[in-house]
Amino acid sequence: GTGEGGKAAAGKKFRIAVSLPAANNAWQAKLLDSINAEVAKDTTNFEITVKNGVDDADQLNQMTTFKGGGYDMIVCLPGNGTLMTPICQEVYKSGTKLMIIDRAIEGDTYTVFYGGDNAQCGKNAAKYLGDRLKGQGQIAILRSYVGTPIDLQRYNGFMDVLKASYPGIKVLVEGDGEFNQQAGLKSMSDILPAYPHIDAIYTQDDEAAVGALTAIKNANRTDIQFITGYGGGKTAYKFMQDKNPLFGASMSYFPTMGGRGLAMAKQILQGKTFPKDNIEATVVVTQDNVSKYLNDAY
Amino acid sequence: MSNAAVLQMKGICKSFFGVEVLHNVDFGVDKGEIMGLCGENGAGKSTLMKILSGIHAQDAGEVIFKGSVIRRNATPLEMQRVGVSMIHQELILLNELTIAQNIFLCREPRGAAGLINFNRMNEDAARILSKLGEKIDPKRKVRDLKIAQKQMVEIAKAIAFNVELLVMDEPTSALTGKETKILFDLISSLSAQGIAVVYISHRLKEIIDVCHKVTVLRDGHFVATKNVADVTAHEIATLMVGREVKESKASDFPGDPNAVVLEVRGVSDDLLKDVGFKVRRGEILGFSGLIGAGRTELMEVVFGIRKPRTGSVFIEGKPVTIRSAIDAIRVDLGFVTEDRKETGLVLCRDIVDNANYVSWLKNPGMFKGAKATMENTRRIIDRLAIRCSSPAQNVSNLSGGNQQKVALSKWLLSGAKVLVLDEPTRGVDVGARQEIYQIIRELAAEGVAIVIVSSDLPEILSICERVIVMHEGRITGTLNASELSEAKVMYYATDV
Amino acid sequence: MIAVESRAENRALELLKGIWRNYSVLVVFVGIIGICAIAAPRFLRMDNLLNILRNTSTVGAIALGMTFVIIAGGIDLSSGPVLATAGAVLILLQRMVNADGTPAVPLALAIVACLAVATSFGFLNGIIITKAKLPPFIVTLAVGIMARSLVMYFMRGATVMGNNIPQFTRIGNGSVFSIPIPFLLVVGVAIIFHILLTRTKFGTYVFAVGGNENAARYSGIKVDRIRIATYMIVGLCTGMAATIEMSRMAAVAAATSGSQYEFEAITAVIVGGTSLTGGKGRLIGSIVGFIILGIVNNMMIMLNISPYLSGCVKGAVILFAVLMQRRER
Amino acid sequence: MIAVESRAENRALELLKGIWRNYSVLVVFVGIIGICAIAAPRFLRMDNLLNILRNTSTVGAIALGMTFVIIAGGIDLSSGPVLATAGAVLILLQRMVNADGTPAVPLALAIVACLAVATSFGFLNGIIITKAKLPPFIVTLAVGIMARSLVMYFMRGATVMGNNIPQFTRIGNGSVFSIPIPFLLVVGVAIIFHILLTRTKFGTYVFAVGGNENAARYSGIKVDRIRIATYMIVGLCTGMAATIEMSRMAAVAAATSGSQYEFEAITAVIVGGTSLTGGKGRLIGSIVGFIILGIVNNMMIMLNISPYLSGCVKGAVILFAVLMQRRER
Ligand SMILES: Nc1ncnc2c1ncn2[C@@H]1O[C@H](COP(=O)(O)OP(=O)(O)OP(=O)(O)O)[C@@H](O)[C@H]1O
Ligand SMILES: Nc1ncnc2c1ncn2[C@@H]1O[C@H](COP(=O)(O)OP(=O)(O)OP(=O)(O)O)[C@@H](O)[C@H]1O
Ligand SMILES: [Mg+2]
Ligand SMILES: [Mg+2]
Repeated sequence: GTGEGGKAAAGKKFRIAVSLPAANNAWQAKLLDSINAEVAKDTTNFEITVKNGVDDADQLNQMTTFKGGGYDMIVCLPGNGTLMTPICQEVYKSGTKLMIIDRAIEGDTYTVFYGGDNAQCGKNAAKYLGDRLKGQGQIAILRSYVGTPIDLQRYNGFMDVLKASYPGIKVLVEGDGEFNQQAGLKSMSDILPAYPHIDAIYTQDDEAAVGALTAIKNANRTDIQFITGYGGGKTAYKFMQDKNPLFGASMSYFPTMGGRGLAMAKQILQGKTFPKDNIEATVVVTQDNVSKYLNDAY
Repeated sequence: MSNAAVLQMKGICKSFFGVEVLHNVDFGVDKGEIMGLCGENGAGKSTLMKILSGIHAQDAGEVIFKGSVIRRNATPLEMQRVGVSMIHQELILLNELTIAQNIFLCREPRGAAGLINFNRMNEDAARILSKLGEKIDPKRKVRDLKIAQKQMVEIAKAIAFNVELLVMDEPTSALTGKETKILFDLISSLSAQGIAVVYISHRLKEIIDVCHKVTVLRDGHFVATKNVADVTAHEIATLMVGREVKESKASDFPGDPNAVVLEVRGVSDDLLKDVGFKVRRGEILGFSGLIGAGRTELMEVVFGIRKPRTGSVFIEGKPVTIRSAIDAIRVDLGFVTEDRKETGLVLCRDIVDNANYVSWLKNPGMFKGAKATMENTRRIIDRLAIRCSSPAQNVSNLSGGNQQKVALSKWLLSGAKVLVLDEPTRGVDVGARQEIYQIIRELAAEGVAIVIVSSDLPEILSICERVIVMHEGRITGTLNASELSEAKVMYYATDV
Repeated sequence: MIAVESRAENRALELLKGIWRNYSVLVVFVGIIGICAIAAPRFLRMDNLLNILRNTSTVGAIALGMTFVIIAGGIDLSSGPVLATAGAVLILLQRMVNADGTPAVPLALAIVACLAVATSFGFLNGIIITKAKLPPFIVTLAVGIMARSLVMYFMRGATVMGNNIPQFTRIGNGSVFSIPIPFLLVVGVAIIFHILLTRTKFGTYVFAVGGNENAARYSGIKVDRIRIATYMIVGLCTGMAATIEMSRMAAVAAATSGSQYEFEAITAVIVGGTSLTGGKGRLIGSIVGFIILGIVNNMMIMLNISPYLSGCVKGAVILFAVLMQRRER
Repeated sequence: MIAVESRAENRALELLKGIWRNYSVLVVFVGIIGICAIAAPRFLRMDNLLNILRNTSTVGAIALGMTFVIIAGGIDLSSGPVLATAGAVLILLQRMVNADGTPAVPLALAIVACLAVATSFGFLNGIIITKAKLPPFIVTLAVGIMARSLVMYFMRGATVMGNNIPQFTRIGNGSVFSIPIPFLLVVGVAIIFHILLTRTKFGTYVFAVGGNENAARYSGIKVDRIRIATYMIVGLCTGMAATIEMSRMAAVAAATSGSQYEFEAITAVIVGGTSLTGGKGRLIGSIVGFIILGIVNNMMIMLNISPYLSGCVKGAVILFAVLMQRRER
């Protein structure tokens, strides 16, 4: 609206509050960096508060604090979309503009959504794996904090396509990569002796994939053809740049969406219009196209 | 047995971890009777009474109370309900609760809405305490009490309710003459009301003074029950130990009066007022006084556990600074504390460890030296006749007297030049006590200066060559063995 | 003259010391509030203060029960997972609807079920600890791991939305005379518990059991029953916390609901001056303790402290608060 | 005749009881291995067993040090964050290169720095606990929160790659005579520690301090120094764990490295029969303890147990192992 443009002209700043979950892994840390970089770009027209919640309840508390804080827009990356739904509804109904980043909430009580598509990336991964294995083979899966919403989206997307299109591929075992290298390493090193023949491995996180690769290298296994990652980790991308045949592909899910989302939020306040739902394109990053995405990596 | 029997225990057997500590013991008490129970440390007195009060279950035998057989697994509360009350050897008060709460634990008076009636409870507690000659505020936490006051609370707790049989397991070991007298008057009046009392003590004079009969145990076996009128303390001791026990009286210090090893000058703090004393090579110096006179506090100052406002310590004429126990150990001081459970022993460790802590500290090197350690331990077990299944036995499983010997052994093995013994025979049986006295005399003969703090006057009389009497933080008199008598000590102790 | 004066001085000093000994936690509390008010003027706004009280209610409820357990010489590391389990039961019952869309299970019944489940976990903890004579630390840790695993298994790890009806969400989000309902609930329970702890036999026995188990046993106290009861109390409180938490979110996350709450609660209790060695403690301390923790979290936002550094501030405040506590003796 | 026989029987029984009392943890251990071998035949393969040993080395190293702290009556909840902090120092030093690409800091020096940082944290814990007389639970919890926060702040929460050179990665990934190097390191340290605990004066004092602090003090033992030393030992062990962990990945994750390791280590120590009340414990127990935990994790995969249910199994095994332990007395 025009009114808001006038507000900026009158020397008043737009106030934005950003609520994030705990920055307890590399992806979240890079997201925070990209948001802070966007915050620094324009401090004359915008006053932006960025907060990480310790856990779901803490993020809820934060959102409650923000709700009464007189902000022009609240940007929320819900640690758990379902849990944040009621407070998001309240914020939306109170008239404050609400942008949801990355993880969807239930229903449509938000102004605009900007995010990736975890389920689609999982589907992409299933397609990539299935095609490379020609529909036949045995695989292992490293999940990402079993039971959390992201894990379920990435896992269910993958399994849906796998079951529907590649019935010849058997899932031998599932471990937990916990979004970090150590867990990926330990989990995979437990899996390898138990399963003498594995054709490929689907991991739901690049860091965990890197750990898994170390385990495979240590075990001198030759049966494993390739592993796929997820996200956009620097180390994983390095493997692909170096043409390491073991690292097949990584499903893009870039933390830079944080900065891009905030940029969109600013433009909305300045009067630009966007569709309600904005989904970043999903890419299967491989040795061939990895050079294009190095700046998004974390 | 007479039909007045309140309690009969028949053929009681009890073992701990395969070791039999009670063997077919018979024991009985009549209505209104005061029954002494004697025996060496570890003879099984406490164990027998714990079976009676529902803390342990006997392996065999039966307990008949007021004519009915008590079931084997009766709980302490059930036994309290039928009228058995026990004062335990180790104080079992709750430090964070008030005196009144402790006295009425489990039997709190209820008021409105089922809540505790604190007013009544405090009033009742104050009344019971005043019967015992104590004027402490029942709302105070037990934590802040001195050990003798705690003992009085423990007694109050046992007599607060209608009892028909009261067991007192060494109630006077932490008391001085004044409180002991009050307690004895109380016991007599209870007896006159028809209440039976079992009185356990290592102070045989007390048994003679207060009891009607005495039962003697030895090594878990019943030895005899005698009318007190028919025996002397000496005879009881002989029954307990199974051989003659010799008692003796000290004489004046025969050594060099100028060979002062330890001198303490001008110690003052909140309680102590300009206290000083000297002790010479080979001398046995006693400290007497009433509870709270400040004797323990003075020794803690000397040993570096407590910081005084003023005061200085000299070892062989040279001033030394003692800021912690290790400083004291370095100048060859030793300190057997009055509370072995709290400050003397690490109960969950074995005899070897407890006996060697100080000597390890004194010797150089990082390793313990398994062989030398073991030899030392065996030697000290033999020398002090510590009754144990092996040197690797946990100290917590030893009887009180044997624990006391272990606490002493730590300092004997370390070769102290001055040894401070605070209540060295608390809870120690007559036989062992004479053994400890003998050891003390031997140490003195070897040139060790000995300082004994004791509330047991006969003990002071029988071993000390010189006695310093304290009253409320001040030294009120010094007496040589030749001029020593109970009356004189009491005169200075009460400072009339 | 001089002697008299110095005596009067002494008496004043003694009085001050007495106040400090009994109310040091309150003094620290007022101090922290003062510092906050100066550092961030918006801190003292009524809505902010009420917000803090609402936010701390869940951990606060657990801390109340935890006080009993800790005074009795125990500890409960299973509260977080138990909260998730009891919460899951509540949500699953509460979301069941009849064909006509009305709730199939009355809300009250669902809440009672939630409380019962949580209390049963407390009972389970207590039974294992007392009957198998195992250390509470490890038993409650293991039971917690198992509870979390069970709720994950039955809910396939998912986050489940409840029936978002006003009667339900009002419990956690509503206010009475602008005081948050959850805080009122916690205060109500705290008053009852305070009476229970200080005025009843049971309370005395809790102190006795934690102070000296043997002494308690010799005095005829049924030590095991008291222990079990304290674990059931913290279970009940966790059930209450679950009700509040679920009602605020109208949803339960199998994997994350209540995670780390046990540590927050234990920290609150210790900050409040109750000793982990058992035998002593004060309920009022725990209340102040959890509010202090809530203030710390709130101040991170108020002062816009880097999220990475918030742990530093929190750790420092905890240490400071406990340090002030200990000075009492 | 009969009496003699029954005596001989008794003696045999006593002997068995003696074995059980002293080696129950080993019996439980062999039992668990037997069950595993039957349930999953591949479990007993050499590569799997060696893998378990390698994977448990990190937590194992911490558990060794934790045994000292717990015997002395303390606890350390800061190990995980301290591992991350020390690991970060190691990686940051180790990745510095000269203009010509050679490492700027010798590897040995980087490792020494890592050990020193971890030991300093132990020293810090010990100093606060002894000098301010605060409870170890809360002090180490707070120090842990602060350490994690610091490493997050300085590394901006990111995962940082080290210099992936063979000398470095060999520490965590290499083998000697096919025994994993990290396990050899842990065993080496365990042997030294066993001697330290059972044959030296220091070891005895650790037991004394945990058993009765006052008596230890009255015996001339410098209680505070012993306490501090135990915290420094667990710090040193955490530094060793950090070296192993960093070397396995040649990378450190500020947010997740070492997370929850303190609980794994404490659990291992308790499963190994050391009591949280202090004054007693055995190092060999802790070793068996951490290997049991490693086996449990391994068996989840071997038996392909639903990841949701793995917590149930783990909790049950912990309870079972501790239960067997306690039966000893
Ligand atoms: N709980 C226990 N576990 C193992 N052994 C015990 C236990 N209680 C007592 N004993 C042993 O039983 C024996 C008898 O002990 P008890 O305490 O009855 O002796 P006592 O006659 O009261 O000695 P004292 O005069 O020293 O108090 C001792 O050898 C003691 O070591
Ligand atoms: N009037 C008092 N009020 C409070 N505490 C006291 C008082 N007198 C002594 N105390 C404390 O009680 C403790 C033990 O008393 P103290 O050492 O003075 O007595 P004692 O002569 O050794 O007698 P006993 O050891 O038989 O009680 C000391 O630590 C001292 O600080
Ligand atoms: Mg006894
Ligand atoms: Mg004394």
